[in-house]
Amino acid sequence: MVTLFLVLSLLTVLSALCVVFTRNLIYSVLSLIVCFFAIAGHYVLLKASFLAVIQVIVYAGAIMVLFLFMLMLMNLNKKAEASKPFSLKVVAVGVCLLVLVALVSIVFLSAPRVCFAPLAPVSGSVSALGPLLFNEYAIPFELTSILFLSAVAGVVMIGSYGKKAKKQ
Amino acid sequence: MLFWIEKISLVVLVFCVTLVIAMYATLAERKFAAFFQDRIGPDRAGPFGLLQPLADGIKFFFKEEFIPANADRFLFVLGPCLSMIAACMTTAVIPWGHDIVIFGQTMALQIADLNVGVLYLAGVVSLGVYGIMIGGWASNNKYSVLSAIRASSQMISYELAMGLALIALVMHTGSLSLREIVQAQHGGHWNVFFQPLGFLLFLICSFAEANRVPFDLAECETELVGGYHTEYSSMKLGFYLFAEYINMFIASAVMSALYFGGYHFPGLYHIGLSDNSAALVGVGVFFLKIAAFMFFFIWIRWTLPRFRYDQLMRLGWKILLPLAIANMIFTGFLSLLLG
Amino acid sequence: MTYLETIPSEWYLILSAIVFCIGLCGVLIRRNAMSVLMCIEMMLNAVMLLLVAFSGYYRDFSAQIAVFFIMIVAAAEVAVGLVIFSMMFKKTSSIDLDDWGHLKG
Amino acid sequence: MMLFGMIATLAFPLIGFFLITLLGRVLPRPVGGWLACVSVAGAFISAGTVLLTCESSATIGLFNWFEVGNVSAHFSILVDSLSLWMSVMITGVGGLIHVYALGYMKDDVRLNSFFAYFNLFVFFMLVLVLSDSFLGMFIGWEGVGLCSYLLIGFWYETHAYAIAAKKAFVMNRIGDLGFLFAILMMLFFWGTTQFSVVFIQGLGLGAGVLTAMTMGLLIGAVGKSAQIPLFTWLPDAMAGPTPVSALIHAATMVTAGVYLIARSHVLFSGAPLTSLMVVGLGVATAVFGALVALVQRDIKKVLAYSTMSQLGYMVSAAGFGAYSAALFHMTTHAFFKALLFLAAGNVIHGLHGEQDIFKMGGLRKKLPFTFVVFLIGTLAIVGCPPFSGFFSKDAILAEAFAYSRTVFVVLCVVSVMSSFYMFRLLFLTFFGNARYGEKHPHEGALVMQIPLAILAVLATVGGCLDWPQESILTPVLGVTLVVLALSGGVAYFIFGKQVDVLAKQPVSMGYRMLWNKFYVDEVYQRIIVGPFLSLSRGLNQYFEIFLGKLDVVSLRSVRWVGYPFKKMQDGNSGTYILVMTVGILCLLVGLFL
Repeated sequence: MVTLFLVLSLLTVLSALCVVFTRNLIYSVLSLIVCFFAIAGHYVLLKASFLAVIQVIVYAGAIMVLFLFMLMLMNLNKKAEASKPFSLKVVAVGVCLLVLVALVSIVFLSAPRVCFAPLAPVSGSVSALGPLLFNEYAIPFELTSILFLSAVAGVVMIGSYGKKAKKQ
Repeated sequence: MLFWIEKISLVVLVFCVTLVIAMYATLAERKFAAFFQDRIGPDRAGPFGLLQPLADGIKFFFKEEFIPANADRFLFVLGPCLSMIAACMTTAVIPWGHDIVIFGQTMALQIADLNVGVLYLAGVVSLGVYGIMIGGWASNNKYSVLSAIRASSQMISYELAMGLALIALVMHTGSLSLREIVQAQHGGHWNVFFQPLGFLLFLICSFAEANRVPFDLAECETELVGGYHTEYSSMKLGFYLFAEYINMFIASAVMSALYFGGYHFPGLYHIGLSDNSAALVGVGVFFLKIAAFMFFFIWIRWTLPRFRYDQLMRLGWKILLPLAIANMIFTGFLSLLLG
Repeated sequence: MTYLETIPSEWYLILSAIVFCIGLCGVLIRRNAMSVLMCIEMMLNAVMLLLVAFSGYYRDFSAQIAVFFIMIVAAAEVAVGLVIFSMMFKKTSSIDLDDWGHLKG
Repeated sequence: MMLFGMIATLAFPLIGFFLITLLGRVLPRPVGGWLACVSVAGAFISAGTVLLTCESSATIGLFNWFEVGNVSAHFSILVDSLSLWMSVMITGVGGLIHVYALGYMKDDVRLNSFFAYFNLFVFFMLVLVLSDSFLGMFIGWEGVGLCSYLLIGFWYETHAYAIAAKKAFVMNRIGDLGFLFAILMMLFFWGTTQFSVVFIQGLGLGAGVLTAMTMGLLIGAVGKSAQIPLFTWLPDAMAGPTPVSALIHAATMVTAGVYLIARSHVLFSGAPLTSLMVVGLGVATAVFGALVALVQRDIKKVLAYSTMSQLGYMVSAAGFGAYSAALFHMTTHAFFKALLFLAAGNVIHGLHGEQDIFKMGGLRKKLPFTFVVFLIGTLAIVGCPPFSGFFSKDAILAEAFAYSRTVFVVLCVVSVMSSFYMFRLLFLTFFGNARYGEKHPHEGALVMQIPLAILAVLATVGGCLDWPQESILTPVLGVTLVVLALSGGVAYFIFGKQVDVLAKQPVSMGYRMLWNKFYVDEVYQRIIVGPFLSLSRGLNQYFEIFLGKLDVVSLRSVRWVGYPFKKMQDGNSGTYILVMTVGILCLLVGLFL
C-alpha cells in the first residue's frame, strides 16, 4: 500500500515537473495527462472510484483533448516560446519554494492530527454519492448546470464573433 | 495468490482471443468485401486463405521501419501504442460468461467487475482519440494534422450522444456494473426491447467512435491521402489497423452485452446442461452475437458511402444529441411513472 | 490496517502542497497562455486531491461532491479560456501572455 | 381592513406610476391617462373606506428602514383623523384634477409621462401625510418637491419655464435644509423621529432647543408653503400646465407646510417665540400676497398670489393655535382654489393660451359654464355666507379675534382686499367688452366640465364639513355681506363696465411698487444672487491662477510618487501573480507560523 502510494506520488510529482519545465507544449500536455492519471490512481486508492473515472473522462477525455485540439489548430510546435528574463524566473522559483516550505512547515508545526472516526470504511461509489448529490446538493447541481450551459453559450458566441463580422 | 493467477491467466486469455479475433476480422473483412463486390478475395495463403492474416503480420514485421525526418520520434512511436492500449483496455470490464467452477474454485469470466463499469467504458472510449491525435500530429504532415483534428472533433461530438444513450440505459437498469446489467437481462429481457432508440444511437455512435465507414472521416483517402497514418509503415501502421479491428470487436461485444443479453440466450435453463457447460455455451452464444455485429460493421462498410464532414457534424449535434436527450428524459419519466 | 490507516494524512497534505507549488511555479515562469492554463488546472487538481483525501479521512462525501462541482466548473473555465485564446491568437498571431499586456498604462 | 386599505391607498398611485412609466411607450395615448385616473380613484376609495369604517387611530408598521447605532428608523403608516382626512382630500381633489387633465392635456405629446409624474406626486403626497415619523414625512416632502420640479418644467422646451422649475427647486431646498436640521436634532436627542416619541418627549427639552428645532420646521414650512421670504418661486411655478398649478401649487403640496405645523403643534406650543414668528410671517405673507394680487394682469398669477395670501391665513392660524381652523380652511381652499384654477384653465384653453386678463373680457356669454363655476369659486374664496369659504375664513377670523385684535384687523383688511381682487378678476375676465381679438373661445370637453361641476358643488357645501359652533359669527355675517357688496361694487364700477381698461391704469409709484411685487425678486437678485455670482467669478479667477501654479506642482509630485507604482503596474499578469504570491506567502507566515 505504502509502495503504491509512493509510486503514484512520484509519478504525480515528476509528471507535474515535466509539465512546467518542458519547452515543447505537446509534451507538457502529455505529461499533464499522466499527472491526471496518477491523481485518478490516488482517487482509486482513496476508494473514490466514481471520482477517479470522472477525472479520467473529464480531464483526460475532454479537457486535455481540447488543449491538444487547440495546439493543433494554432500549429504551435514551430514557434519557440519566448522565455521570461532569467532573474524573474529565479525569483519566481524561489518564491514557489518558499511557499512550499511554508506550507510543509505549517503541516508539521500546526496541523492537528486527523482522528479517525470509528466507522466502517465506505467507498465513494455512485450509490453513495448519488443520493447526496440529488438531495442535499440538488440546487448547486442545477446551478452548475446552468453555469455550464451559459459557458457553452459564451463559447459559441465568442467563437462565432469573427464570422458575423465577416458576413456583414 | 490464486486470485492473481486466475486474473492474470484470464487477462492473457482475453488478450490473445482479442488479437486472434482482430486478425481474422481483417480476413473476414476482405472476404466479405470480395463477396459484396463479386470477387473471390484472398485465397492463396492456406485453405480458403485462412493463413492470410499471418502472412500479413509477417509482412508488417519485416517491412522497413520508416520515420519521417522532421517527425517527433517519440510521439511517432507513442501514437500507435496508445491506440492499441486504449483499444485493449475496454476488454477488462466485459463479462464473457457465467462463473465457472474449476477444482472447487469459482472463477468469474470477467477481468474486473467495476461498480462504475459503464463509466469506465465511457472513459476509455474517450481516450481512444489520443492515439490518432498524437500520431497525426507527430507525423509532421498537414494531412495527418487535419485528420487528427477531424478525428478529435468527431469523437468528442459523438461521445456526447453515446454517453447520453448509456445514461438512459443505466437509468433503465439501475446499475453501472456491466455484470449486473447482463444478469438483469436473463430470460429474454434484453435491453434492446426497452431501449430501442438508445440502442440505435449507441450503434451509430460506436460506428463513429471506431472510425468505421460511414464515419471514417479521419482516414478518408480521397481528401486526406490516408489521414493520420499517411506517414506510417510497417508494424506501427499494423497497430493502427489492428486497433481499428479491436475497436470493432469491443464495440460489438459491448453492444451485445448491454443491449442483447450478453451470454444469455432464450432457453438456456431449459436444455438441462450442467452449470459449467451452460456457462461455456453462454460464452459461445456471446461470441456468436459479437460475430453477428462484426458482420454488420463490415456489411455497412461495403454498402454505405461516406458522410461529408459538415453532414457528420450536423448529424451528431443536431439529430443524435437531441434524440439522445429526449430518450433520456423519456426513460426517466417512464421509470418515474412505472417504478 | 486499511489503506487510510497506513498512510498518514500529512503525506497527502505534502503531496498536494508540492503539486500546488509546481503549478504555481509554472504559472509564474511560463509565458504561453496555454501552459499557464494547464498549470492552473494542475493547481486545481492538487486542491481536489486534498479534498478527496480528507473526504476519506473524515468519511464525509460532501468533499467529493465539491470535487465533482470543481470539475464541472473547471471544464467550463477551460472551454471559455481556450476559445478566448483562440480568438486572441487569430487577432495577434501569438499565444504569449506578455504580448497581450494591453492593461499596461 | 385598515391595514389593507392603507396599503392599497399607498400602492395604487405607485403601481399606476410604474405601469405608466414602464408601458408608456406601448400604451395608446389616452389609456395612460385613464390608468392614472383609475389608480387615484382606487386610492380615494380605499382611503375613504378606511375613513368611514375605522374609528380609532392606529400605527401600522410596514418595515424597518435602517438602524445605525442607537438611531433607528421604522417606516410605518400613522392612521388618525388628520392623516386620513388629508389623504381623502388629496386623492379626491387630485382625482378630479386628474380627470380634468385628461381633457386639458389631451393634445400633449408626452401625455403619459405627465400622468406618470402626477401619479408619483399623489404617491409622495400620501407618503408625506401618512408617515408616522418626520423622516418618512421628509421622504414624501422631497418626493413632492421632485414632482413639482418635473411638472413646473414639464414644457421645458421654453427656457423660462425650465428656469422657473429650477428656481422652485432651489428655493425649496433652502426650506428643506431647515427641515433636515430639525430632523437631525431629533435624531440627536432621541435617536428616532417617530411622532409618538417626539411629541411625548418633545416638551421635556429646554425652551432654547425647542425653539431651534421648531425654527427648523418653520423654515421647511415656509419654503414649501411659499411664505415670506421664500415665496418667489410660487408665482413663477405657474409656468407649469394649469392642472399642475391646481393640484400642486394650490390644493395639495403648498399646504404641506401648514400640515407640518399642525402635525407638530405640540412642539410649537412649547416654543412661543417660534409661534409668534409663524403668526408674523403668515400675516405678512397674507398682506403681501393680497397687495400684489390687486394689480396683476396674468390670470394665473393673480390666483397664485391669492394662494399665497390664503396660505398666509392658514399659517398664521396655525401659529396662533387655531389648528383645526387652519386645516378646515386648507380643505375648503383646496376645493375652491382647485375650482378657480381649473376654471382659469378652461378660460386659457378656450382662448388658446391667452393668460392676460386685460386681453379677455365679455366671456360670460361665450363660456357660460365656466363663468358659473368661476363665480361660485369667487364667492367661496371671498367668504360669501352660504359658500364654504365663509365658514372656514371666519373660523380663522374668530380665532384671530380671540388671539390679538391687531392680527384680526389686519386679516380682515386682507379679506377685503381679497374680495376686491377676486371680483376684479371676475369682471375683467367675464364682463365688459371682448378684448381678445380674433379668437373664438369655446368650452372644454366634458371630462373637463364634470370635475369642475363636482368641485363647484364641494366649494358650495364644503362648509358643512365643520359647522362652527361659536355664535360670534352671527354679527360678523352682516358685516361680511356689507363689505363684500362694497368691494364687489367698487370692482364692478372700475372694471366691470364696457370701458377701455387699459386707459384706466394708474401710474402712481404705489402701483408700480405693487406691479413689480415690491421688487422682491430684484432685491434677491441684487443682494443674494448678484454678490454670490461675482464672488464666484472672483474666486474663479483667483483660483485659476493659484491652481494653475498648484496643479503643475501637484502633477509633478504625483507623477514622481507614482513612478514606482506605475512600474509595478506593467500590465503583465505574471508580475501581478508573483506579487500576489509573495503576499500570500507573507499571510501564511504571519498567520500560521
